[in-house]
Amino acid sequence: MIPLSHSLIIAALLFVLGLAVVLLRRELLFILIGLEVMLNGVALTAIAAGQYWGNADGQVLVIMLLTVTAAEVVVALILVWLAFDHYKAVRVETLTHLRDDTDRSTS
Amino acid sequence: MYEFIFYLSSAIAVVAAGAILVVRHPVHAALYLIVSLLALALLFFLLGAPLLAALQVMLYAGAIMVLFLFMMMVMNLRTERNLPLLLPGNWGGISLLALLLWLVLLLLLSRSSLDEAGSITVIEPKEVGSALFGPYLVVVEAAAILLLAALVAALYLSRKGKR
Amino acid sequence: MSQWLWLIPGTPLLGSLIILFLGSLLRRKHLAMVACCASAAAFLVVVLAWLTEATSQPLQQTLYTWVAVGEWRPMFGFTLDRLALVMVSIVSSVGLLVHLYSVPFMAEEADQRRYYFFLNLFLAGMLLLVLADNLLLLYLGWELVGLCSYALIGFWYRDPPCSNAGRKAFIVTRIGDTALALGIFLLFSQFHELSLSALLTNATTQWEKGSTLATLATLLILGGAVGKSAQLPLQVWLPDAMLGPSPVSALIHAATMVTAGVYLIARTHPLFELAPHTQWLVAAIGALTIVYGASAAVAQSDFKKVLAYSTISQIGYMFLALGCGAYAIALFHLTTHAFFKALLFLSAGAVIRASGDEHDINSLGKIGNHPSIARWTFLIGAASLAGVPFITAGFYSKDAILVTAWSAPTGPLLWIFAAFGALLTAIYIFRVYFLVFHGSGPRTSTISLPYFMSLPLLILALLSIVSGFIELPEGWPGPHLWSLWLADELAVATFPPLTITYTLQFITALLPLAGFSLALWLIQREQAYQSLPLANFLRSGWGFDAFYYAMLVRPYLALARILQAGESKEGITYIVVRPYRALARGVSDAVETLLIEGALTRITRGFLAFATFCRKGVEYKMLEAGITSLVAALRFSYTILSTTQNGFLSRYALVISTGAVFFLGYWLW
Amino acid sequence: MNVAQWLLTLASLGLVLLGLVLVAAFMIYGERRILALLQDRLGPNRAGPFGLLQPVADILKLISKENFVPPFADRMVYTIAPVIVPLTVLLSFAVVPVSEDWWLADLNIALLYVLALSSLRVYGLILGGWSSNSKYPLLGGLRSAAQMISYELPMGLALVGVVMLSGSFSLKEIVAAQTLPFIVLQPLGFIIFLVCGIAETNRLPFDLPEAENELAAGYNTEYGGIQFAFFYLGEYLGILLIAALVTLLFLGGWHGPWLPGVVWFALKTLALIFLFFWLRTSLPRLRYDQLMDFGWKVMLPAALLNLLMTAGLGLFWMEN
Repeated sequence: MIPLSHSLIIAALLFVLGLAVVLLRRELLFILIGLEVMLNGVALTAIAAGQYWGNADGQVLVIMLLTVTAAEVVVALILVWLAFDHYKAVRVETLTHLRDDTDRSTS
Repeated sequence: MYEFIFYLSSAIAVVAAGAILVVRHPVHAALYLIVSLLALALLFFLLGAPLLAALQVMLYAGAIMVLFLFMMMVMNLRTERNLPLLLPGNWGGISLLALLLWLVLLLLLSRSSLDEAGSITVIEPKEVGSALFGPYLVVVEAAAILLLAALVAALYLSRKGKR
Repeated sequence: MSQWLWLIPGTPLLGSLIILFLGSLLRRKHLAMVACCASAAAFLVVVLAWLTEATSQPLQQTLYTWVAVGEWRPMFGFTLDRLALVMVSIVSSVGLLVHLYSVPFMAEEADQRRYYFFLNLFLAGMLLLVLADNLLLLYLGWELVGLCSYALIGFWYRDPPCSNAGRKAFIVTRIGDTALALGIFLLFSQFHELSLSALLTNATTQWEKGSTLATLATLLILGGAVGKSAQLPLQVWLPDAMLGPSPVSALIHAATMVTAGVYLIARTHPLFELAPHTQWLVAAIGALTIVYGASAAVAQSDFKKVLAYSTISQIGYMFLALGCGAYAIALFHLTTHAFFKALLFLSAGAVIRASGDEHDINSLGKIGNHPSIARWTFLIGAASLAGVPFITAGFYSKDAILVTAWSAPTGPLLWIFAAFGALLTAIYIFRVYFLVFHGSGPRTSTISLPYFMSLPLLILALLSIVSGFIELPEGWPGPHLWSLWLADELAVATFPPLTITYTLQFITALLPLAGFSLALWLIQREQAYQSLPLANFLRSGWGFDAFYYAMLVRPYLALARILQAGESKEGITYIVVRPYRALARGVSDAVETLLIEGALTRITRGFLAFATFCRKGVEYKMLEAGITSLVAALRFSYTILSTTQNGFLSRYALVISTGAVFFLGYWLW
Repeated sequence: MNVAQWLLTLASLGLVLLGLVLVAAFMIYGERRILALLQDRLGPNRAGPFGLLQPVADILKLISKENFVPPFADRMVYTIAPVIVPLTVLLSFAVVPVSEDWWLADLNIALLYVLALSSLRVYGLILGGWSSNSKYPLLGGLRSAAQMISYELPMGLALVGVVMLSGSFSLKEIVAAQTLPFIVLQPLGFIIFLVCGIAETNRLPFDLPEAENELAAGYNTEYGGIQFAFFYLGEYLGILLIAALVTLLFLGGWHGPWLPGVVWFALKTLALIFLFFWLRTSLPRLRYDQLMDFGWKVMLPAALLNLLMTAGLGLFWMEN
């Protein structure tokens, strides 16, 4: 059978890879996908741990995770779409509109 | 056989997740994510969570990722310029990730109690259901409210022109 | 009976929900009908409670555990003891009458669904507040009524003053609500319990009299009560709240919500008895507010504002009674006041509506075309408010307060305030009555009120008279039903010796008559004294609004402006240079004027040169350098700090993850 | 398991696959003949007796055509997409029992498995549409995505009623529980499931993704040869699957008097397939907004109502 630590290592790898996508890629859609990968890592952790202890709590947690993901994805996708519509770009470098412009106030 | 399928599908899941890091087109990234999800669903099944395996495919791959693809098709994105990942600006992130991975592996490998291989107990959908509508009822309600809120937010945000 | 308690707040809530969700399917008429039926159902349940065992023992109902946090499980539970029964009866009866009155009154309005939704929701919230058996639930009701009050004051929100008035009410009462919330937190942190009965028992056994914690807790609760009940110094919102519809003013801003503070203090009175200083403060606030409200009411020209200031002043009486430990009497005055003040507001609403939304009392008199029922009911209400002896309810309740105030610490002083207030009360209310109903306008009595408007007026008029007879003054033969009935739950008031009591009662009985004649004398000279500076001062509510504007709003705006000027040189100029320049100019001018006429011209010249040097040199050289370096330092730190706010999503994610990894590492070690 | 058992399993799997493909091929022939019959014409009757060899001719034609990938297409995805559709459907058949004794796998979450795979099928259409990198296929793909999401939900909800009545996700146990066919107990659920099933297979009147007269051929405009055959195969296998599922879930599966179970199962399934063809000749296509409105505003509330009624009645029945 599979030791718990192996499942957890796989989950950790998924999480780190997802985080890598979030941190290293610059497109909003990629960042969202990276978030999904991270969530999957978390889900695997929960399932593995839940099965290890032999109760349904881990699965309940993952069901909640699915719900939250669904809600998050819907809203995030619309926001990405609106950003795309407005700025004609989905790269995060171009979406720094909220940044306070250093040069403006020094004049 | 069981171990072989487990490690094979976990390898697929991890490799597909890694592929997301390097592919150029968002649609390809989404496809790799779907592959990763399906492999993960198999892992869930093998770990004794058949309900979650089915839900993972149905909800995640079947609904959430379809939404992703749908939006990508609506936006009709062009292929992005593929920046090299090893930019100077990325060194902070890469070192942080390495540190994180090191810490986690350190944690996992230092606990010998986690290495015991117990037998897999299959937890039936029925048990999950009674846990959901028993002790976790409040969480279900909260999730319902969250979904409602997301619905309202989506409706509001997608009302173009009227805002 | 006790398993039906939830129906009391439940039926108005159900009504409001029906109006909210199914309102679009209903016609206007039916909206009003649903709202009226809901409030009538609540009233019926209260009547049933009177008929069954509720009068003999407290009823208790626990619906379910509201939230469960560890050991602490606040229940969604109701308690109906006598104190609550009194409040519930007032709220549901006046609520029902106001609902009925609203039917013709609001018939022409466009947005009836919103109106009836909030009116029903208010009723539910108020009943919840009164019935709550723990402070958390009470706070829920407290906030609910605040919300409804805000929404209904700003009912005509397209009119900027109305929506501003709503906002003002919301913000000002929020100050009090925050204090109350802090008080609840304090009590919880001490006893880990919010259930009222357990809390009060714990407090009386664990805290000693006059302890700091008790004083602090009661002060915070008092803060909440002061905000909600529009007492000094948080009274500024109530006069503005009169921009809402008249039935709303009658229900929320006269009869029920504003007395929630009184109810709160009466409910938690064991705490207040542990803190004599706070209790004295309650009385002092009450006494001051009596005079404040009454004096401001004398000079008002807006019909409803007179009544608003009058409400402030009358609630002052209740606070005075609470502060003197006469809780039952405070509640007695609350009851009579609910009836006659609601009556006054509803009559005033009828008059205002009949005259085409005219609020100015002078113009109202000139129009002179008023419904005759409204005139008589207003007169009855006015008599009751003024406390015309023997025949009105207001006399009995106010008299009891005045008498019991005498025996409190610093009693005579409080009594003087209260008596002066009583005199002013008679003056302002009869002044209004004469100006409006005996003005110079042509008198035709053709206007008749719809049945639904006249019936509540008549019922309230009846109640304004007879509700006083259940508790005759101390030392008189006759029933003392009220205080005896409430004696189990609320401490019995102390009265001064009989001789003094009789004297005081005599004076109290004379005051309204004196006020009546003074009012007659005054309205002859209305023009003359209304132009006095004193009258202006009083009319502006003792200038509280201007004071708060200058003390709070303007500094806040100025601060905002300075911050807006930001890190630029102009901003620094605004903060540093201008005051310095003014100071330097002042110093040099002073030096000049002091020395220029002296004989020591040379020294003068020296000083002058020095002064000029101060002005020119320091200002333009040293100060310039100082400011420049200050600006540079600010800009430098700004540049450094602003890199953390570069709007770059990945960077934010990196920082967050770094923090997470750091904590993970820390935890591993 | 020894080698012989492995071989046996593989052989039976191969047999089932071949059988399914043949059934699909003859469904195409059957549809053409029935359509012709209903439209008062002859239909294909040249190849073999009664034209029975027509499917063979069709298959040979499609295989022998050139497998052309347009230069502007996304090559990898374009090649994978057509395979997805028949693959997911074929995989679903693994848990479909034909009679009490004839079944491949009895999974205790069979119903969830079928639903999961059917929700994956849409990827074939979406990706085929997208990877063609051309206007009409993209629109077809978009439509199929929206349609799938809209109709999957009421479909799943309609099944919950069946699951509640039988207390199991296993198809065998569901059939075993039907002493009375569930169509009697769940008429609303039956209708919802059937309508959504038609929508899931993109048949008329719900064939918006491939609406010929608006979108050329929708998602498979660019496809030809064997890849087109895959899409086609997937569509007809889908019809077969839905018909089999309806039979199992609502019509009592292999239950029936006198005849052996397999025959009953086949008869019921064939009748449902005939219904599919019949609908195609009779109904006009919906407009796109009507389709979405119908899915969200009629089917979903109806499915929820069905769920609520089933739960309420079940509770009532259990307590008494």
